[in-house]
Formats: sequence, structure tokens, C-alpha cells
Amino acid sequence: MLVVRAIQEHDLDALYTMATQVGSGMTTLKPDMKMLGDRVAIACASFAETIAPEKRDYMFVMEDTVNKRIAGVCAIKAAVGLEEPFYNYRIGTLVHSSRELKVFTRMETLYLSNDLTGSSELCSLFLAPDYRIGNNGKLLSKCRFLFISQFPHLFTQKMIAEMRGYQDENGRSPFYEGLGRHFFKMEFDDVDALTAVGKKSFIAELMPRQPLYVAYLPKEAQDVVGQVHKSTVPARRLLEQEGMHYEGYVDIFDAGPVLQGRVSELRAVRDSVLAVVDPDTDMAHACAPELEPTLVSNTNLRDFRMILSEAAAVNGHIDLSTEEQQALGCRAGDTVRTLTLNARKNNV
Amino acid sequence: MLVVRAIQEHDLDALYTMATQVGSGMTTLKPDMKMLGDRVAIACASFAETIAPEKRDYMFVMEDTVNKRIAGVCAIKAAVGLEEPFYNYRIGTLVHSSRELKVFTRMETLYLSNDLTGSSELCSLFLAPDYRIGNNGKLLSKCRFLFISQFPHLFTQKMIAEMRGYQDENGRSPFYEGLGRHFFKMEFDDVDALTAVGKKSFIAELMPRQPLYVAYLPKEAQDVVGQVHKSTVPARRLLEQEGMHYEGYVDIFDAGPVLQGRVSELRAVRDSVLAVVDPDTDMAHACAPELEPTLVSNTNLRDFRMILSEAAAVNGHIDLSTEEQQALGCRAGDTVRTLTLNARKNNV
Amino acid sequence: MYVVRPVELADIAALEKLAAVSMPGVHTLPKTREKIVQAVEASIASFGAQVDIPSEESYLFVLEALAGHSLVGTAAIHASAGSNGTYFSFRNDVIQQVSRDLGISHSIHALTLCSELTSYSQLSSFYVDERVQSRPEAALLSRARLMFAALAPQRFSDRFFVPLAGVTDDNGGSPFWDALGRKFFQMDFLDAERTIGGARNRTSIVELMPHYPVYVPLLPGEAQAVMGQIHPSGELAFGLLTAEGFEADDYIDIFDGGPILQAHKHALRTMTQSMRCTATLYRPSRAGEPVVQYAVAANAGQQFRAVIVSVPSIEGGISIALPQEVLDVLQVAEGDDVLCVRI
Amino acid sequence: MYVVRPVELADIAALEKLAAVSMPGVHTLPKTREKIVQAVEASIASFGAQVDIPSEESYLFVLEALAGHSLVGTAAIHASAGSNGTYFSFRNDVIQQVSRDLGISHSIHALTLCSELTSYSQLSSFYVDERVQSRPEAALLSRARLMFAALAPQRFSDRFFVPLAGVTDDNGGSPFWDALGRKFFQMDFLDAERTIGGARNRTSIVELMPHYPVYVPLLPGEAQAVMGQIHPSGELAFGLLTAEGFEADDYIDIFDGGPILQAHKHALRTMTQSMRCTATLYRPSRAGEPVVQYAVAANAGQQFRAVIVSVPSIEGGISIALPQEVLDVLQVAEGDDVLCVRI
Repeated sequence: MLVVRAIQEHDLDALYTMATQVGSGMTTLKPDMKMLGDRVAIACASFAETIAPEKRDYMFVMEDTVNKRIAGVCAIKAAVGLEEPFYNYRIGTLVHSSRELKVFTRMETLYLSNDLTGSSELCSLFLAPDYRIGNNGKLLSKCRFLFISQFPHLFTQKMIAEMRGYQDENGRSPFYEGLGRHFFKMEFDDVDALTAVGKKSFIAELMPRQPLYVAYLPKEAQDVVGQVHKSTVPARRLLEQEGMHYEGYVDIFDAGPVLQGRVSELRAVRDSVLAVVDPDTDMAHACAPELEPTLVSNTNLRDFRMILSEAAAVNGHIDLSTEEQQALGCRAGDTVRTLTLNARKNNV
Repeated sequence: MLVVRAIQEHDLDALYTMATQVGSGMTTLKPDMKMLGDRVAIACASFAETIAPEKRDYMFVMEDTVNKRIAGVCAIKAAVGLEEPFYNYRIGTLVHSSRELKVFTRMETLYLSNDLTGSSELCSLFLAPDYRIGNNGKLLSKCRFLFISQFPHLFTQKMIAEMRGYQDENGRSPFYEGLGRHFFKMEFDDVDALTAVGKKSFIAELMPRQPLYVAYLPKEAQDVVGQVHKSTVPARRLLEQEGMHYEGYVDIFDAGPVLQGRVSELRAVRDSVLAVVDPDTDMAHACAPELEPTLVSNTNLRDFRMILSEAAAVNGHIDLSTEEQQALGCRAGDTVRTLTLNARKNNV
Repeated sequence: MYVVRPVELADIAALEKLAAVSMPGVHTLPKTREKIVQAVEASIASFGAQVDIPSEESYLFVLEALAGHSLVGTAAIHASAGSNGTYFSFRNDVIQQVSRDLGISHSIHALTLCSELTSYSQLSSFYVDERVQSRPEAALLSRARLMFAALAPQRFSDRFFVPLAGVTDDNGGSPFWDALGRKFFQMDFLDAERTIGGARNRTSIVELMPHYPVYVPLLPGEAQAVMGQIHPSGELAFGLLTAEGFEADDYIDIFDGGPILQAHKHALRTMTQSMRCTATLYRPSRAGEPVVQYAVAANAGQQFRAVIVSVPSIEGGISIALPQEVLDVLQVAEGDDVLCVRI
Repeated sequence: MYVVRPVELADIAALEKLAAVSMPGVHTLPKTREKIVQAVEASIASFGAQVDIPSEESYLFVLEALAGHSLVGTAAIHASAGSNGTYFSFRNDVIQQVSRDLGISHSIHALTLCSELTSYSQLSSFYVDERVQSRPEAALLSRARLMFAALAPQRFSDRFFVPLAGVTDDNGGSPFWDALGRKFFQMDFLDAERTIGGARNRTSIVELMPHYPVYVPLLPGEAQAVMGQIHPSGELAFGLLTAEGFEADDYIDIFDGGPILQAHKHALRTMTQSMRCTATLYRPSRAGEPVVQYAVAANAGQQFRAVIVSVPSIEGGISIALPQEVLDVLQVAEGDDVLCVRI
């Protein structure tokens, strides 16, 4: 069984091993023992609530209970941009209109902004390649929403997730070539490496500060504004199903979209329900016929754990197997939080 | 009984009478026979679908079936800003940070924008003073959401509503005094009058186009950014309950908030259900014990009608009185759309 | 001999002929009879006006070949570019980009829509017939406007500018326009110029053109290449104006990116090096006396005249000896003041 | 007699004494012995340097009363304001607002953070002892820097500027700072000046100061009132510099809103009206001969000296007759070139 749980100090080596497999494109998970060690320490302090709420970084690992292997990682930062400025481009609209000449021109505009400062961020999701099957990816990504539903007071109302932007087959970012390169005069990968070590804000000093018309950019750069990297399409879809939307903020380098959601409108917050764990009867789940899988988490901040179960909450109760109860660190009579794995369509 | 219905040509005189009672502060409903006549004609063409979708203006009146009096009006514009630029200030954030000096300054910024161009707009709501009792205000305001749920294809995904901004007891707008006056050099009421006759865009030519730090404004102007007029507080709350939120856009003159909602996340769109009208049994509703009131509309674009009923939809059926059926212009076996008048809290 | 003088009503027919052959373009002559008549009448009214503050006056000069009384050139000067609106141009800005952490510091060139030239006096409509282009009279025509300004400073601003036509291709397209103005106006360059009548002070400009700086590195190469470059038809004017002291680096045209030359009057040779001398009658004293060429002008109204003379140097002197024929053309008598500058 | 000369190591003690009495403020003398020593050494190195392109050189001059060998004034000039970073100032911009429908057109004054002064040469550290303030030697000290620039033009830019301290209240607070800089720096004016060492070319400025134009009408009245106004301590310098040809309207200081005077060298009297003359020995010929005052300077290196002399007018002439004592102070002999300008 796979369980997603709060990271612990002893997971550092496994985390490092995973970081070596990530490759470029994810700036928050680099194989750097110092950086990762600091981050795990902050994560442990976050779950233990020994640091201020806005400094917290809740990191989760997915563990295979059979072989004890760490197969995935993901995180929620309580607030971005409070130590180093957090930059994005925001896409706005400007209308240039002359009644005399009968011209009405609607232009998209890029504004360099720190608007998302203070938002909570979903980040650092990585699943080991040999575990990329079945519902594992969903479990890993969605565990965070269940955590947020259980502990909404730990987060700001605004939740964001930065998505990797479009690159062509050669790893070339048309947006960077059309914009950033003129101001940085260095390769995209060098920029990427600098952002990885926390220098993003200093690069942003070199970005033009005045609003830019998108129409000034080459066609191929315009086309990829708000487009994700091909490999990120499924991850984007998952988040959108949970109530995150592209609202016009993009990465300043590759124009990858930032998905945003209001915590109160996340599917998990709207639809997840608490349930009391029934004593294990062995039978109910043994014969459950094609039930929709359900995300189930305990309600314990310090030792948060979540699994995917075939059981469903009915009338405030849920029937979990002994193994599942163990994975969640709970027993009959305890309260758990449940959410169907997949969103249902509205009945309209 | 009160019924809200699509406006008709013969409502013009009643509409004019109502417009004379509106007073200042609502720029879209002025007692001008020519303007109102044009608008009613557009509204009728909208319900009849004889003009392009983006030009439509769905206007509704609330009629007292007892005395045939028109007691209220409200409207939904299919798209704003496509003929004249639609201006707002957008509140953004800029961070000024110097590690060397250990200074981290987070500043709010006003950007002159046309970002909301093309959005659908809820507007022109007015209820005659002697009808401001009970649930009448809710019925009038919320009828539009039921209309949108029934005909979502007629609207853009983004729905907006401009709220009147804060003024002090003397009708003075601190925001206008702190900002607009420096650039217009005229009284707020004169500006208001100009916007009423469609000159808003030309006034906006005089606004400063560069981003402005909110901190440059006098304290009392800063304090009212995004604040509604005292008399508009209830209207704002109603819209917020339906899924509209203040997202940082404000009026360029009085800094009144623009509420925004994604159509797919409106309560009415999520929660309203279709139901078949049962034959009138007289009994069910006669003895309905403190049922929550339900908004019920027909599903007819051309002759859209909506009432507030004590009946509730159960298992896809609803029991409406004969009078109610007549008010809706439907009969047993027809399909109606229903939504509880009040939002329920999530079960968390 | 050639003389530069204010345009007169009798010149209208000749101007029509000139307009028919002169370059297509926007900074030259009016094209239709109606507009020519308007321009001539405006000029005559301007020369005749009592002026305290430069305003709508527009002075049109012609270069006349006295032999044959033919017009071979035109040049104009407007008292105030913004008398009838705001004159818009792009200012060449340099934005410093600094990142201490990365040790990077560089400059970015940006174009900012500005109205700074609004209060300047504007030179325009410079045209000389092919036969005169290589003669000093081309320079006389160009400078005569400034000599007039030196004689009647209250009629003009302390600062002057001259927009010169930018680079266009064989089809009348402008690479600069295609990269910038077209995106906002949604029309071809020549259509836009026609629509707006070649003006740079129309409300439509403030309505349609970008209010935020345009970062030059984002413009396509072809557009960058023509920024500040002149149309071949403007080379003569460009040479004359830069020799005069005009500078080309600060502003460019918002439509075609052509250069806008500008200067404070203190930087202009005609202003700083011209001398007011008393005219005397020239009586050749000895053969072979070395002579130099001067532009000489007189009168600050509709009687304004300017010619070129070759006479002995007047450096340090206070009078200039002029042949009777020149006195006649200048409409001055012995003892009258004239303005002289080396040409 | 007084002489302006480059600072020397031997002056350090005297400069310390001057620093102790001179005004608190940011555009004057360094305050600590260590910084004074640094400044003196930098100056000596600068006068000694071979310069092709103006860079980090910083030239410090002192005014010495020869009777008693006491220092009574200082003045400096930096070859390039931005040799060590970007020099930031606020440019005074005017934005035209036009609404044709309403028939409204007006101008809005805005301040834009700019780096245009970076390549200029900067005058600073002007201080004269009270006893000398009303004497022509105050003007000599101020102008000597420009005379040096005239003698060694390759050491300087074609453009010069001088920031003058702005208005502060009795507590050292600045109304302009309170309205603007404080909102970004979150500290008092004097703290900010101390933190940043009075510099205007630090990365912190680009990190903290606003990058968008500041619309002046939005500033509180007290802040608007002091824009471009000088601190009373700067009145002497302001008078001397405007008489010299500096203009005050284009830029102001980003911290206290004080004026930044600037000029192209063509606009400076010292540059345009100074004459290179051959020095001759003055032999008084007749009593009562009318004399005029000249600033006379010689040598373009560490031997640079400037004095005031009263001698017969040299207009039109090519030599200047100087008493032996003056020749000695200037360290020139008969026949050497000197630079002269009316004072």
C-alpha cells in the first residue's frame, strides 16, 4: 500500500536520491544536500508548529508500505514572496480606441508584478518513474487538498501552483528567446540554475519594469503564453479538476501558467467530509463492487497520513481495513477526512 | 405575488417612472426616455435572440401580479467594453526589497486597465422603496443567477458587478478627492453625469496611465479602496453569497469594488436543479411547514419568468400552485429550474 | 541671383507645379490647390501678424531664381508645433538595468511617447528643385528661416526641431510602422498618414499609440535598423541641418521612426554667428581682393529677403558693402541694418 | 591674495578643521579623517592620471588665503558621476492630458526616476568660509573647476551637473522625503542618507525607489512646495552657478527634492567666454587706467592654479599683462599660455 505522510528527518537521504532523478525544470527540488536538509528541517518544524505560520513548508512523501521505499514527494508552502520578492507577469488588457478613426484595438499586456506575494503554494511534486501507474499520481497531488481542507486556518485564501512552461523538442523556450534573452543576455538554463539557488529576485531586477504589449513579442513567443510544458499537461488537468484556474499570471521566464484557487472554492474544501472509522468487519470492503476510490486522511497535523481506499464514507461512517487504519495511524472510533478521488460533474 | 420577467416594450413608461426615483449613483438607469427606450428595444431583441450575443442586454422587471405594478428592475449585459473602452483600476502588489539595507516594502499599486473587457455584467438593479421588504430584494437580485444557470451559453465565463463606492455623509468621495480631482479638475457629480451619458472612456483619457502606488494617496482615500457605499452593503453581501468576489478591481472614480465570479462556480450554476412541475394538489404547499423558500423559473428564454415559492424540488419534481404555474407561464409536466433562496453552509 | 522671400498669392500656380513633381511624403509641400492656397494665406497672415507669444503662425518661404522669376524651392517654419494640439514624438530613453548579485549592468534603449516638442518651433516643407540642390542657395533656403527667427525672435520658441522623413520601402511601407504603429492603428503606413493628414498632434494619436515605453530590443531587426534613419530624399536637408548645429539623437518620429533634429537656438550657427551690420554700397576698390560668401537677410516681416553675396570679409567689422543690385533685392538702402552670416 | 589649487597631503589637517565647522549635509565635505585622507589621495592620483575617457577621477580644489596660508574653501569635480554605478535623479516630466470630447487639455507634472546624469561630470563639495562668502574669490573657487575642465577637456564630459541640498526642517527632516522616499525605505531622511552614505548611485536605490513616474499633484502640499528649492546653505552656490549658465529646471534630487543644476558646456560662460592669452609682465604705464577683474588659470595638472587679477581689459587682445607676483602664484613665466575669463 502507498501512504502519503508528513516528511520526517530520516527521509532526507531518500529525498536526495529522488532529487537526483528530477532533472531540470523544477527549481524547488535540486540534488543539493544542504538545501534539502534545510528544507526538511523546516518541514518538520512546520508540522510540529514550532515556527511562525507564514514560514512553514509542509512537505509530504509517498511511502510504499511494502518495501518502505519513498516513491514521491510534494509540498505546500504556507506563503511565498515574504523573504525574496516573488515575480510574475500578469496578463492584462488595454483597449486603444479612436471613434474618429473607427479603430478599436484590444491588446494583451504583460505587467511585471508581485501580486501573488503571500499566497500559499503547491509545489515540488515528483513521483518516481516506476510508480507512475494507476492512481498514484492523483493520490500524490491531491493529498495536499485534503490537508488544506483539514487545516484551512494554516493557509491564505489564495492557493497557487506554478506550472512548467512550454519548451520545444530541443528544450528551447520561445517565450524566453523572445523576451528574457534580450534583457539577461544568458542562456535559459543558466537563468534556471540561478533561480534554483534562490536568485530569482535578482534576475528580475533586469526585467523591464514597464508594461509590455504581448504584440511586441515574436508570434511563437505570443503563442506559448500560459501554455504548459507537454509533460505537465496531466498535472495541470489534475489541479484544474480540483478548482485551480489559470487567471492570467505566468512565469517571467518561460510564461508557464500559474494556477490559482480560492481555498473556499476548492473541491476538497467544498466536498470532503469527516467520517468515523468503523471497526474492521473485513467484509464490506472485500465485496465492494467497483466503488469509486476515496482519499482518506487522518486529522492529525503532526503525523498527517493519507491513503487511497476502496471504502466510501456513508452517513458519517467509513469502514477501513486494519491495514488501512494502520497506514493512517488511526483506529476504530477515530475521525478521518474523506473525498472521492475524482470530481463528479454537476447535475446540470 | 411578485414575478420577475423579461422586460417588454410596454414596460417603458413604468421603467421611466422608476428611473426618476433612482437618484444619483447609478449611471445605467437615468430618467432619459430616449436612452431607456433604446435600452428596452435592445433588451427585447436580446430575449428574442435577434441581435448578436455580445450586444445583448437582458433586462428584467419585477411585477406585482395583484396590481400589475412594476416594482423593480435589474439586468445582465452580455459583454462590456466592446464599443467604448471599459476602465477599472486593478490593485496589484509590488515588493521593493533591499537585502543590503534589510528593507522589505510591500506596496499596493493601482493599474489603469481594461482587463474586464468582454465580461458579462450584472447591473441596473433597482427596487421601488415600498417593496423593500421580506425577500423581494433577494428575489430581484438572484433571478439573474437562475437565468444564467439556465442559459450559460449566452455569457462569458467571467461575470462582474460594479458596486457603488464609499461616500461620506455629504456625498463626498474621498477617493475621488484624493486622485481623480487632480486630473479632472471638476466635481465628482459632473464626472458622474458624464459617465451616465456614455462618456466614461473620454474621461478616462485624462487619468494617469502609469501605475500609481496607493501609498501616494491621502490616508482617507487609501482607506476606501474597494469599500462600497453604505447603502450598497446588503447588495454586496447578496452577490458574495452567490459566488461573486472582490478580486482587486475598483472603479476609477470612487474606488467602489467590482465583484467577479466564474460562471461555473456560481452557487446557482452549481446547485440549481431542474424539476418537473407536478399537478397542483393544493395540499402539499398548503401545509408546508417553514420550508426554505425556493427560487423557481421557467426555462423559456423569450418569456423568462421567475417567482419565489414555498415549494421545494424533491427527486426531480416540484409541486407548484396553480397561481404559481400561471405566474411562470407553465403547467404540469413542464420543466422548471429551482434553487434554494439562501446559500447553505458547507458541511465542514 | 536667387532670393529667399515670403510666399505671395501670385506664387500659388507655381507652387502647384512644384507640388506635382515633389516627392511623395509627409513632411514636404501641401498637395492640393486648396491646401496650397490655405498655406499661402496662413503665411501671409503670419508675416503680417503682431506677435507677442509664438502661436499658430506658419511662415512659408520660397526660393526664387530672379532670372526668369521661377520658384525653385520652398521651406517653412511654424511658430509653435503644438499651437493646434500636442505634438507627439518618441523620446530615445536609456534605462539602466542593474543586478548587483549577478554583477550585470547594462543599458536598454526604450522609446517613450512624449510631448516635449510641443512648445518648440518646427521647421518643415523643405524642398529644392534638382537644379539647385548642389548650389549654396539650398543652404540659403534652409537657413533663411533661422535668419528670420534671428531677426524676429519674439515670433519663435528658443528651441527648434525638424522631422525628416524616415525609411520606406518601394511600396511605401515602413518597417518601423509595421513593428509598432500598425499594431495599434490596424492599417498600412500610407493609409495611416493619409487618415491623419501627416499630423503628429491629433487626439487619435493619444488614443491609439502606446503610452508605455517600447523596449527597442523587442522590435524586429528591420524596424531597429531604420530607427533614426532618413529617407534618401532627406539627405540634403539632414546635411544642412547638422552643419547648422541641429542634433539627431534625442527624438524620432512616432510613425516611421525617422529622425527628429532639434536644437536650442544657442547651438545654431545662424543664431550665434550672425552679425548685424550696416549696409553700405559696394564700390570695387582693387581687383583680386579676397571675398567670402555671406547669407544676408533684412526685414522681419513680409518684406523679408535673404540672398547670398560674395564680398570681402567683415570679421570684426560693423558694416557690409553690398552691390546696388543686392540692396535692391533686399529692399534696403545704405545705412539700413542687415543680418549677415558666413555660408 | 587668494589662490585656488589642487588639494595636497599637507592640507589634511586644515580640511579636518573645516569639516568640523562646515554645514551638516550631504553634498559638502567628507567628515572623518579617514574619508578626508581618501579624498585627498584620490584627488592627487586624479590630477596625476593620464586620462583618455573620463572615469573615476575626482578632483578636489582648495581656496587658500596666501596671507597666513589658511584654507578658506573647497570645491570638487568628478569626471563621471556614474563611474561607480548609475547616478539616479528625478527628471521633471510634463505629461499632456487631452480629452477632445470634453475639450480638456492640460499638463501634469511627473517625476521619473532616471539615470541620464550618469555620464555627466559632477561638481560637488563647494564650501567657502564665512569671511570669503561675499568676496569674488567665492566665484573664483566655483569657476576654477570649470576653468580646469576648459584646460583639460578630455578629462570631463561635455555636460556637467551640480546637486544642491534641498529643504530640511529644524530636525533634519525633509518634507519631500516624507512624501516619497520614506514610503519605500521605511526610515527617516537622515538615517537613509547615513545608510546610503549620501550616494545616488547605489543598487539599493534601484531596488527600493519607485520605477513609475510620480504624479506631482498627488504629493502633499509641503512636499510640492520644496521641490527644486534649495537649502539656505546652498544659496551662494546657486547664485554663482546660475550666473555661470547652469539651469535648474530639468532634474531634482531623489531624496530631498533639491535642485540639480545642469548644463552643456556650450552654455557655460567659463567655457564660451574664456580666452587663451599669452602672459606678459605687467608694467603699470599710466595711473587711472581702467581695470577689470579676470579669473586667470594655468596648468592642466597638479600644478593648476587660479587667481583673480585686476588688469586693463584684454578684449580683442591676445595677451594679458600680469604682475610678477601673480606669475609666481600661477607658476608661469612670461610667454606661457593662461586661461582668462571676466569675473
